[in-house]
Amino acid sequence: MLRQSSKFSLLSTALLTTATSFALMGSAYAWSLEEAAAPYKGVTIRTIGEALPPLEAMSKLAPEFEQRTGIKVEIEMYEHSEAVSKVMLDLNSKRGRYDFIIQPHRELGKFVTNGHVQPLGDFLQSAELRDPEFKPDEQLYQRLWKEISWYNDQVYGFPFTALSMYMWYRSDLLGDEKEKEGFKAKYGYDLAPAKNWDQYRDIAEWFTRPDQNLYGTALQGKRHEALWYEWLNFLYSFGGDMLEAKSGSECGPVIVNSPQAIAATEYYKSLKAFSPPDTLNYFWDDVMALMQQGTVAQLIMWNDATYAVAVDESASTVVGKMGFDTVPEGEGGTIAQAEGWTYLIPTSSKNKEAAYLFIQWMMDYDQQLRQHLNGGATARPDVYASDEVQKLPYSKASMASNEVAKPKPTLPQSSEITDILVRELSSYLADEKSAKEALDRSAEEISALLGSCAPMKYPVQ
Amino acid sequence: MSKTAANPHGRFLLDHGSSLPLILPATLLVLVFLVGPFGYMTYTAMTDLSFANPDQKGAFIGFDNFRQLMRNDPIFWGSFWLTVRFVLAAVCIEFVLGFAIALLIWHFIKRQRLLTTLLLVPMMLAPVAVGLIWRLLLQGDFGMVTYYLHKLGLLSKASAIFSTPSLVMPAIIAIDVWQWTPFVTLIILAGLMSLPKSPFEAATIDGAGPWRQFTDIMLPLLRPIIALVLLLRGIDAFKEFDKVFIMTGGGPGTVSELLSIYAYRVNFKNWNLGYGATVAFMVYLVVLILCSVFYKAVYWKSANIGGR
Amino acid sequence: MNRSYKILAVGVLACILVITLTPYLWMLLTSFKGRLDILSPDPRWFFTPTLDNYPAVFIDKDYLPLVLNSLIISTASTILSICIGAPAAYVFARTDFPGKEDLFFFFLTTRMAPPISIAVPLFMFFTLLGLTDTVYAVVIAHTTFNLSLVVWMMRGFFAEIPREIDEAAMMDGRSRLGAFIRVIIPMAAPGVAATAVLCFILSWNEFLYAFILVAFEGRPLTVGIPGLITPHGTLWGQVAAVAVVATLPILIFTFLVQRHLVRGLTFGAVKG
Amino acid sequence: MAVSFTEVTKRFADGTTALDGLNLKFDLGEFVVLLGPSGSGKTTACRILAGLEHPSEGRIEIDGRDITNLPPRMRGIGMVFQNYALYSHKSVYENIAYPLRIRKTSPAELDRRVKDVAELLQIGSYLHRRPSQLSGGQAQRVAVARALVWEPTICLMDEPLSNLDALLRLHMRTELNRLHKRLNKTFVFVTHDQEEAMTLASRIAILKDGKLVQFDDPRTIYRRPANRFVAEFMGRPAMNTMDGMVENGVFRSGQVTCRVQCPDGPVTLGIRPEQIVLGGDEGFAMKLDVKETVEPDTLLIFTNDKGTLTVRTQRDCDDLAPGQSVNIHFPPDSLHYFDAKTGERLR
Repeated sequence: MLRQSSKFSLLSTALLTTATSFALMGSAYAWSLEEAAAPYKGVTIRTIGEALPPLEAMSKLAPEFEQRTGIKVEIEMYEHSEAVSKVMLDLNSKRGRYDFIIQPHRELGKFVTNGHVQPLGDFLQSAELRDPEFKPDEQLYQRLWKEISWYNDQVYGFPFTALSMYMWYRSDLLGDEKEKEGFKAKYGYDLAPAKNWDQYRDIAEWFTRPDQNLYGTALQGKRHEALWYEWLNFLYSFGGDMLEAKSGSECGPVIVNSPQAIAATEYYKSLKAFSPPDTLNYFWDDVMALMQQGTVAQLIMWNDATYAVAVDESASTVVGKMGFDTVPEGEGGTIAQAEGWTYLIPTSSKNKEAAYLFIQWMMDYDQQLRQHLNGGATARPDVYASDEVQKLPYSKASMASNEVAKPKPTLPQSSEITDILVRELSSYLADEKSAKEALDRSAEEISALLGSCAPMKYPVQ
Repeated sequence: MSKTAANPHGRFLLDHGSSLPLILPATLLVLVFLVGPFGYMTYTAMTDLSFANPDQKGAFIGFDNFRQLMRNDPIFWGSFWLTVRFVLAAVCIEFVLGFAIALLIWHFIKRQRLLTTLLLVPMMLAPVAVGLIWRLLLQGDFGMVTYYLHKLGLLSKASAIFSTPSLVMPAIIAIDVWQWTPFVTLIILAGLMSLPKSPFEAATIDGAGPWRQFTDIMLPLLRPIIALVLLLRGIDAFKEFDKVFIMTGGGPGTVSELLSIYAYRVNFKNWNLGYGATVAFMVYLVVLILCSVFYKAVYWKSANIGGR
Repeated sequence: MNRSYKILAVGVLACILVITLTPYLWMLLTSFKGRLDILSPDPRWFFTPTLDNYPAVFIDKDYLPLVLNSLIISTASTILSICIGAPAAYVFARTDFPGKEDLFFFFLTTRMAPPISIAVPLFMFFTLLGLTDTVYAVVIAHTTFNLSLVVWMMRGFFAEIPREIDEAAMMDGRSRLGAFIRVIIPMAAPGVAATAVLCFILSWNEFLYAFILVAFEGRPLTVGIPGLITPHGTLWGQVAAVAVVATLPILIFTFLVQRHLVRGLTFGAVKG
Repeated sequence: MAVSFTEVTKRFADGTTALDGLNLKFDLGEFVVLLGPSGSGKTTACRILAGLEHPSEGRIEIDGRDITNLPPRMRGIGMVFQNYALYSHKSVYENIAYPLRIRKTSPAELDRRVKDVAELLQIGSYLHRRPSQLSGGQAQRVAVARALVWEPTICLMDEPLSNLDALLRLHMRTELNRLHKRLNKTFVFVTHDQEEAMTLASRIAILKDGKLVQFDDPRTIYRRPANRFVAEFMGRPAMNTMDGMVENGVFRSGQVTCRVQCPDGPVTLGIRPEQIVLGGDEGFAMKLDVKETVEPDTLLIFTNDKGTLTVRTQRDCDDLAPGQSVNIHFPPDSLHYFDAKTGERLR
């Protein structure tokens, strides 16, 4: 925890200075979007992102922006990895097709170190462009913003979605009197949403009843990034990490094979026994479907996917029967794995200012609220605090989770690190090797990949 | 017979001058848009180019990548041998099954058009769609095929295909067999239909029973067709990507990490393009050598296309 | 005796046909199911059909233009492949020149490299030429990669036409090119049709090059399919709807030229 | 010691009837030629004997043993196919050896037999070649060698010479004749060429529309054709036939007039071109239409409103020119009489 706080102090000092300067300028004269956008009237800006509800919401909002500014926004929607590949190809060909992009923050290091994206400092200080009402250093979850959109203490964008994972559980099952009775008789304490991992496993065991087509939990065990995302929750919570570094953009010793990490990984696999038989074939899609079908009692899942399970009756059989809470507590405390998609402006963009104006406008409370209510995940606490959002059954858990979100590497090699871990974790789940072997191997490869800045803290004998 | 005797008009009909404009566009297209990128790839293979790592801007490093690949990349070689085993298993099963079905149709069915058209369906579907269909069918909880496998007791209730490492490759092979056996059937069937009758009658008269006619007459006569089918299927199976990627992503662990999936990760996940090009080059080289040996040895000698 | 064998054989073939077609049938059914029916643990063969998936993907998600894009790309690359490949095939079928078989083999080898591993070099190359994000890029790519197929198939078809036909046409006063276009091509029409259909199908089904080389607004149906697999759940019903629409033209074409297609696929190794 | 077809009928799936109650019996050791125009059923008869086709009705016997349902390999019959049907993927040696290999002949015996038959057919020097490297005549010999090598009792030949050029055909014909004399096996030879039939056969079976029309030695067939069909089918040029009326012992048909020895009424008269006599006082006059020289003979074609009359003569015809009127005489001994309606021979 010491490491965390020291980083925080550094960031907040930097922020404080910028904030004051913004405030000074903001009071100078009245700013309006129409005026600021006047020079760019008639321009068309193009962006790309993952085909998900928040992006669809954005495409519904864009005409409004066009009406006010005369700037047309074209939105390209692709599948997750397609969106990433398309951007990589475009940035490296330097064609400048996209005026701004929406990308997972993990990619940031690649973009920044190769000079593909524009720092936003100039825009934030520009009197013409900067909306004085827009105060990211006050209005956003600071930790999430730093995690998602900053690199090497420079700001490159704002969160498009600030995602975290938390615990989903069936409140109807956990609240059932008969279940409570039986559970207490067996485990000696009251059945309630899990507070720690032992309880989590007990509950999983208790509800695993294949004959009733009910399982305690479900792992996203397919060889897919989803596996890594889910595992990170366990890793962090058990007090482990991948690199010993202060921020995502920093390199540091490899600690992915620490005793904590091994314990987390072994615990993670132990849940396989309480998961449906096909659990090694699941990624986010399948666990969603299982939850919607009411086959699973509890699992760790994304906050932005909650809507389709907890609210959408056309897709879910468990509307009204769901409860949400932060990831159970472990040795490392209560920590959630945070992920986000971020707005970025490529250096090859031909309409950077117009793009900035649009992004800034999208970050407004009104737009954020509408996006959030359509299945997004805002980075603005004030949006979470609104009545409409509070009505959603999962808002509390989401907010709590956002508060404890933890960064992860955004180095240029981050996707390769992910790839190594996905492969090795999947090997472990498939009984090809032990947890230690898998993590040792990962550590070796990651250390070799990152070079001298990343020695192995737990060398393999 | 000498070549001139077999082809008395060859030179008269199209001399070099008049054939050039006919063949030029194709050659140019291939040279520019295939040899071009291929040359680029070959060059890239000798650089350290990476889209991810800012320190690797594409410096020329000679054969370092090749050395790394040959000596120090167990995952590549694991994928390589897995792919070889996959190709052998899938193509052999497809061949035997496809041949048997072709014989059945040839022997018993007179009106084949509708039947053969319907058989074409699986191979005409987009690979992306095939992968998704089978992912849906074999999903452990709501997959239709899984349900019946469980019902029939062919699969333990407590397991599912893609979560059981030992079943993953057999399932992938089975799906490949599902998709491509009809292709083998149709081509072999076309071969059977075009077989002359008289050698079989001669063999009947000579006293050969059905089995000896099959081994002594039919198989040798179908040799060019068989070679063709094996060649085409072999190449395609070697390139298999979409289905497996969508269904398993190469896992669990590395049990289904075929070469193309490995190549995908190097290129599109790690953006390690220099090394990716090296992998591509090696794969191309292996396939090329196998094919030319096969092609020269078996196919070309027996099926003298166009050389009449 | 013979009769019972026949019944047995027909039975076996019927089973094979059922196995072959069931997945497609299931996809068809899925496209008319709601999400709860799709995810039901026991397979639902009978259910209340819904037409929602089709408008949901083609209207709401605006996938309708993708059908048109697919058509444009496939048609253009097919026409180009035939126009460029057929003359080359004709030369291979009719002349002998040193290195002919090597050149022919070279055309064939262009199919051998796994697309996934040459996709990036191809992209970089097209960027160099300034062609990326245009329809031309993918049309050229598909044409190049289908060319070997055209040359291979058409060579077989042309070889079946007696040389005397060429000679007769030339005696009638046609030039060589004229003889090829006016006489030989029409005679090989079924073969041309089969080859064209195969090119069309390959281009229509192709994913990777289309994904990499074409801009968003020009992307074909195959590239649109993965967009329906989201962290908020795979939209199986819509995936199935797209797959059904994507396979319809293929099935129709296949049926029309089925006989020649099979013969064409054997690349002239089968005569008649 | 005989082969017999009894009431053999063959109907194909498409409805055509290839054989229609065929009855035929011949002795072993004969050289039987099945002759007929295309579609007459001769090939079908041959294939039924071989066992390649199964008769719809009727019975086939060899030596009184019913072989109708016997598979081909149990019949002891060898066969030469029209297109030779050599195994293109085997060498000449292996082609010839194949029937022996099937019969599990010992290697030494096999080699001896192949070499013997190859020598007999003068193909000993080609044994290592592939069928595609052989000329038509050589391939033909290989096919015959393969059919004979295992010494079947009967050797069937289905138009074996029709794919050879004219000169080679004559040569092979002689060879086959010699072979038959030497081996003393039963040869059943199918052809549509009457000249081949005449030169090879000990007996010719003429088929028409799936039925046996006549089965006799070549001389009888030539001299006493059983009906008008046989008469017109055999001989080059074909026999002249004319429909006419006999009144008071005189036959008339257009300008043709001659004395005949048959009752009054309609009759079809036939006479072979080579037996017509030119000049003299008897007979009648006709106008010469075309003159063709086929050294040493000359063909004269006369035309009138009822048809044409062909004459083959050895006499010097330089004095004759088209348009000229020539006197023609039919010697009474050379005349054939056929029923005007049925075409059957009258005497």
